Amino acid sequence: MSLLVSNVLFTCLVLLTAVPAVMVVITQHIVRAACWLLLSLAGAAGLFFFLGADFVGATQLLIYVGGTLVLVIFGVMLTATGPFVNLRASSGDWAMSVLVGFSLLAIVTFGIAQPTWFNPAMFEDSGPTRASTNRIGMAFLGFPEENPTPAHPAEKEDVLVDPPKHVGVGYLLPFEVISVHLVLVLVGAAYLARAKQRPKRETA
Amino acid sequence: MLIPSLQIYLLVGAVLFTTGLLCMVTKRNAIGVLMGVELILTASNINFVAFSRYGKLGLDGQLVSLFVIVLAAGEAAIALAIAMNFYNNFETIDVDRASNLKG
Amino acid sequence: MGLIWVIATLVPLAAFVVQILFGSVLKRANAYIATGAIGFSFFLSTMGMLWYASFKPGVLSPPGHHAHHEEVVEGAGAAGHADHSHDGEAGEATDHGHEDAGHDSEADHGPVNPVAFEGSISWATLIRGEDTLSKVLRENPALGDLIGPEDLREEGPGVVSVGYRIDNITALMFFMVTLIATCIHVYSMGYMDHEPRYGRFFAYLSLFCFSMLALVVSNNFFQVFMCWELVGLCSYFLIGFYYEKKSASCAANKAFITNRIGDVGFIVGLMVLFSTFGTFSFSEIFTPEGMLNPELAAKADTFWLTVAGIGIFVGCVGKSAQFPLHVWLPDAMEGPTPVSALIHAATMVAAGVYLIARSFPLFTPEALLVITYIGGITLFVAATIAIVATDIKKALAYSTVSQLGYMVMVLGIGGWIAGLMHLITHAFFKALLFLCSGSVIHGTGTQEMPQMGGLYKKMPKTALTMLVGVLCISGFPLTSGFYSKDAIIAQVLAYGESNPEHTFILLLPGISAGITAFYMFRLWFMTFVGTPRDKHVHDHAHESGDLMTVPLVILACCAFLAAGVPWLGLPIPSLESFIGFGQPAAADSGQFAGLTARAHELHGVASVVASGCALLGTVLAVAIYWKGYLSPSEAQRQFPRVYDLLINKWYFDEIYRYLAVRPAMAFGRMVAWFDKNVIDGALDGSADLTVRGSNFEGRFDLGIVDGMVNWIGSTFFETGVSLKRVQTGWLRGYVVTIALGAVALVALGAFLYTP
Amino acid sequence: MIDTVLLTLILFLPALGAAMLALPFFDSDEKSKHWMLINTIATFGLTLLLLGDFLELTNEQGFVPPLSERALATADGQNAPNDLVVRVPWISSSAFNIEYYLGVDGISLSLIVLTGLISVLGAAASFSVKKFTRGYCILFLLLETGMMGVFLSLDFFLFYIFWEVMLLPMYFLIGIWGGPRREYAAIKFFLYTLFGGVLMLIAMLGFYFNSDPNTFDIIRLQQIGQTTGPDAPFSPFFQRVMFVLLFIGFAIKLPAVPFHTWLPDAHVEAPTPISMILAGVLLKMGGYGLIRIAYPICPDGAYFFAVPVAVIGVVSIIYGAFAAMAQQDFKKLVAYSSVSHMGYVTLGIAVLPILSPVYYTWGMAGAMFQMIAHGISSAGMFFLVGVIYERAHHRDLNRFGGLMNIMPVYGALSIVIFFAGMGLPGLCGFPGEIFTVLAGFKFGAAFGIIAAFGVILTAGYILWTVQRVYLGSNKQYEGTPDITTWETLTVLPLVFLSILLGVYPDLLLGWMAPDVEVLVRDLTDYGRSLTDVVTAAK
Repeated sequence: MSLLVSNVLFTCLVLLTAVPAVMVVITQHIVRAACWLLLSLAGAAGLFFFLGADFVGATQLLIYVGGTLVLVIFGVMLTATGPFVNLRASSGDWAMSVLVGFSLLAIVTFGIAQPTWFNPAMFEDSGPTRASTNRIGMAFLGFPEENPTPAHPAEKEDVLVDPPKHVGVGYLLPFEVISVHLVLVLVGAAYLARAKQRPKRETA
Repeated sequence: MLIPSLQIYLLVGAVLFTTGLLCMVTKRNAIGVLMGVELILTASNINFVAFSRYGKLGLDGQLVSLFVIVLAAGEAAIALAIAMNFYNNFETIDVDRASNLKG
Repeated sequence: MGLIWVIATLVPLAAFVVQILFGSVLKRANAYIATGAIGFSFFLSTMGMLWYASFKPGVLSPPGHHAHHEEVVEGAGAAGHADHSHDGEAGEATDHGHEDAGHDSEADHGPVNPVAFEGSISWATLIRGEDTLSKVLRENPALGDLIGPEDLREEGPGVVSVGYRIDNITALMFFMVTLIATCIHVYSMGYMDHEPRYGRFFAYLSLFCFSMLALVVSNNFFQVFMCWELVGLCSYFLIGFYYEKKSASCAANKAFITNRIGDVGFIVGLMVLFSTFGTFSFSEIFTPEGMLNPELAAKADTFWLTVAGIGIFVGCVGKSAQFPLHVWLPDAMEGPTPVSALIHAATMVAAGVYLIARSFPLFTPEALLVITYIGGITLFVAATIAIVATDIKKALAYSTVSQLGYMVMVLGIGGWIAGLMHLITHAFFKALLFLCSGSVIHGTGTQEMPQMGGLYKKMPKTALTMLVGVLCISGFPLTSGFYSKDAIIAQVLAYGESNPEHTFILLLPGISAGITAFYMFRLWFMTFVGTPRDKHVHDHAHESGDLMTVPLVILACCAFLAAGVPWLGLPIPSLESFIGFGQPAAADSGQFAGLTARAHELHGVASVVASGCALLGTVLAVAIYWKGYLSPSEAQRQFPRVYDLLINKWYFDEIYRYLAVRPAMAFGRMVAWFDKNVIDGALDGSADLTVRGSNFEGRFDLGIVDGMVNWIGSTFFETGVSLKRVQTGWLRGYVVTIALGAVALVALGAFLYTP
Repeated sequence: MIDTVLLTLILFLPALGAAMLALPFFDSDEKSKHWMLINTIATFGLTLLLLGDFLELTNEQGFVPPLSERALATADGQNAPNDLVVRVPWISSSAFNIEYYLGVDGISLSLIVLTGLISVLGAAASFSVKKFTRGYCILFLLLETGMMGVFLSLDFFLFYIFWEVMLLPMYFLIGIWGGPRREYAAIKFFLYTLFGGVLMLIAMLGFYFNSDPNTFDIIRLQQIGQTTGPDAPFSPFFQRVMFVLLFIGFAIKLPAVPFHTWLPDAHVEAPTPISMILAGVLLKMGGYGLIRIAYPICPDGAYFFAVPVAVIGVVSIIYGAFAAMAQQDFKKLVAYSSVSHMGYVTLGIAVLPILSPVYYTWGMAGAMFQMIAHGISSAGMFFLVGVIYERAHHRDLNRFGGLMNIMPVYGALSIVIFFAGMGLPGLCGFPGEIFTVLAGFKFGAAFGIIAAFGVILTAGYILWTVQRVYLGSNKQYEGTPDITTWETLTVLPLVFLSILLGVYPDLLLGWMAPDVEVLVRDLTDYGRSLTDVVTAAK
């Protein structure tokens, strides 16, 4: 992939991520906002790919775009009745939030523009870490990469390595906890979302 | 033409974050707010992954972004469930009217 | 042998105790106990007197040998030390010592100093045992310089003792008191017969007898003072005997308080003696021959000696009813008449004179001059008031005051013998007169002379015995009063010769002798002769019973013969010689040197003067009150001012009321007011202030301290309340806020960040 | 009986009795009262026993060894047998040096016996109490322990504790069983005494921290105070300041004139037995404190302030007498007479610059005698007033009269007691008065003479009172019952003692005077060394 192609692609991806995000904010129609969000999240996934985080990008597409967003759209559909489709904030709110948002953006941008970021020693491009699921799984188990900064990571990919000697604290346990948590959350969400008799308004 | 670099990623993250924030603030619809949250989470994910590539974070950045994605899914599920309940109970989805718990 | 007198003194006390304790059982038998007791005392004192007189022939030497002796033989009392033993035995041992000494000095040198028996027991021991240092000093006075400066030397009375000292005037006084008291006890059994508090009366009499006798026998000033107060107490009880009557209780109070005023003087005298001499004992203060102990005199300056003398004299002024404290005695006539006779005529009031005689060497010339003037004023003032008195007892009371004035005055001019002689004779005839007046009162039921008259036929015994008394007091020849008054006038003449500057005061005895005769005869005439002025009283009148008349007769004899029988020329000592035997040297030395002898030479002139004055007064009385040549009411009209002055008793009572009594009461009220309002007021005020302060503090507490705490609390609360508004429930607002916070935080960091 | 037990028993028997009154056995008023009486009688018996023991201490010279000698012979923590000094460490941890330290000499012994006697009589007089009898009895017995403690203690701290212990029962006894204005009187009494107590506390701490080693031992403090010379631990200035504090503290109790106004109120409102205790014992604590503490520990202050103190004494005499003369209330009159009589005590104690032990002994012994005599006569007077108050239900002097005929026995007893109060020779009031006046004259002629004038005023108000109450005739109280046998028995010991002490004062002086003499000698020795210093300086 030539540099130009990659640059053009990158630019497209950036725009694909940023512009729909802005559109999510701007649009007043909640369904449209959901659609714009879909685009933005997909753009983000593209960026992940571009960064070489294939697994993350795939997960992003699968879970976010495929799962979460569908869920959101379901929610939109369930609630987007009549007046609630176009709930507008007052212009004062707008003014204030834009002010705050932009100042935040300005600050962050200012931070990003700090010269520290250009220190290549600190933030050199370590190349795309085409982490296969194997490696990620090993990382979860706490087996670090042999070479933290692989000069040629491609050579080593898809090779089952011997278990490294040093075993650090991996992410497996958090992952398990989160998984169980996720299951519970989903069960809870199912429970909450379960259709039930609307309780009578208690007067007095 | 943009050349991929850490700053661009971070900038995209910043834009996403800001839009997410604005989305949370300006949307009166509870689901709109939820969308803002998603945007913010995505912004952080972009940052994590970007730092995973640039810098010495290695795979850890990607792993954390995985967590975030999973948690975002759970959060979305719960939030939607709450939103549904809210809608069922108050017959509205306007977060401005969800002020029963104020002091 | 002194024990005789001690027992004789204590018998009435025992009688008193028995009567008080068993009075409710004994009832009227009290009288027998009291009379028996005093009778026994009288018996003992007679024995003692005889013994005293017999064992020393010098006492019995007839008068006339009154040559003045330069050489003074030291009497047995020379040792004169206080015996600190705690029982009577040691005292008796001393007596034996005296006895021997007495026999040793039996050499017939004419009058020598009296034998004195002494003994004492400690009454209050402050320094246990004798302080070694003072003992050494007492034995070796020369060591004083070695031991330390004078003012730091340890000396002073460590012991106050009570004791007896018997010398001739003690013996004489004792005899006189017991004799008269016995008569009066017997008389009282008749006079008080119908009284409800019959028993108690005799109990008081017994107590009085004890106190009086103890006063007479005492050997130191302190004991004299104690008895002084005790006789005053008895006097108080007996004056207030009819205490249901307001006048009686008032009179009793007046007597006691007036006496106490005198007693303050006495206390001052005691204080001076105490602090300058360090002793109260007669035998230490006076030398045996009757001078002030030169050792002690050297320690005291004249001023304090004069103060001591005048102080003690003020005590006498109170007790002997001298001007200006004489006002209580006439009021004291509220008491039963026997009391008036015993206490307020014969004994207690004479105690003042006795004390002056006793402490004669102590008096400085200045003090003696004061005594003379007080006595002179008293005798005249009282005599003048007696002229117009209509109450028979009050007339006698003023007469008593006047006669006491005689004694005091003559003592002041060195007439030691004359004063004491008059004391004895007066005691008898005044007791007689009072008892007679009592008999009259008993027979008639009234004291007012204008209601009497012509009682001679109704009560002849009373009238005759009283006539003896009147003759005696007026100083008619051959009576005892003649001798004593003659001695007084002689002394006055002798003194006047050498001290012409005091002539004025010396005229008064002569004038008053006339006045005395006048008012006494006036009294007798108004009572017994003439026509009855009050029919009812006259009809009611009757002669008293034997219980009363027998003592009258005895007393009449005694009164007549009290001065002895010098006119018979028998070799029996007269009263004068007996007393003269004990005359202190001080009365015959110094300014009085040779005065006694000179007085003797003037006896002839004096008797003429005295008799002349008395005769004049008598004639006047006869002319006015018997024959009626002159009308007393006419005299009243002639001299209204004088009459007013006299009938109001020279306005003494009024003066005292306005100058002393009322201011004292007012001051008392002022003090009470001060106490209640100023001191307590200040206190309550400060308490109030404290309360206010506390209130303020409370408010401070509430407002500031508590307020602070509350303020903090409420601030948090209100912050919470105001912050509650922050909690809007406006979800989007929160987000804005969070973002804003982040922005602000970064902005702050950027602001603070200094690379 | 060994002395430790005896002294402790005297001190705590009443308190023990009070504690036992809390038992359910004492359910009736009668039982409580009888128990109180039995208890006080037992205590009084013990004090008599103590007196006997004391007299047995007499050595071959015929003296009881002075207290200081006996106290110093008693080593810390171990007692010499039967020397009537008890000394046990109490709060000795971290060098506080507080001891349970009791002892008697002639001075305190006479007051202890007096306390015992007056307590018995007070208990006997309490039989008319109706309200909360059991509480009354408990407080009464506690009060007795407090009084005994004050007179027995030789440790200043202990002394102070008992001083305050006595205060509280008194407060309640006046405040609950008193007359109509009882609360005012009780609070006044309490505050006055507390104020004095605080001053005393300051002085106590002053002594404690200036002594080396720090001690509350009164005997030791006396010795320190009487040390002369430039390196004496208690400097003259210190002594003077402490003297003023102590004097005010004790003068309030005495009471001397500017501090006396609690007395009339307290007396008027207090019930009869409490008045008896108050006049008979409590006032003596002031005098005792002066004699035992203020004067021996601060002799320099005593010399320095002799004239002002004597002036206070004389003013008290005259002022009290005048105030008494103006009273309408019988009890108030007696109360003011107490002020007047206690003035003699102040005067007698004040006259130490005479520098002659012989003469000063007259003053001091006179003061002591006056305290005892006043304890007897004033207790009697208050009791007699109480007797008539119970019958007439008022105390207005002007409304009485003629009681002598109506109640002859009562009248006769009253006359004796009142005349004893008047200071008549032959009765107990006389010796103390005359001794102090004589010593006062030696000190300064004016003091003696003015004090002697008090004699007239005393006679004035007493006689006037006697006249208004007993003499004359009165129909109003015709048929009033005479004094009962019980009441007669109560007052008879006082009458008897009045006469006995008046007739033969040596009876009391016999055991009291030697110790007074020792004290006086110490003080005059100190004074002489002062004058030596002065003359040397010249």
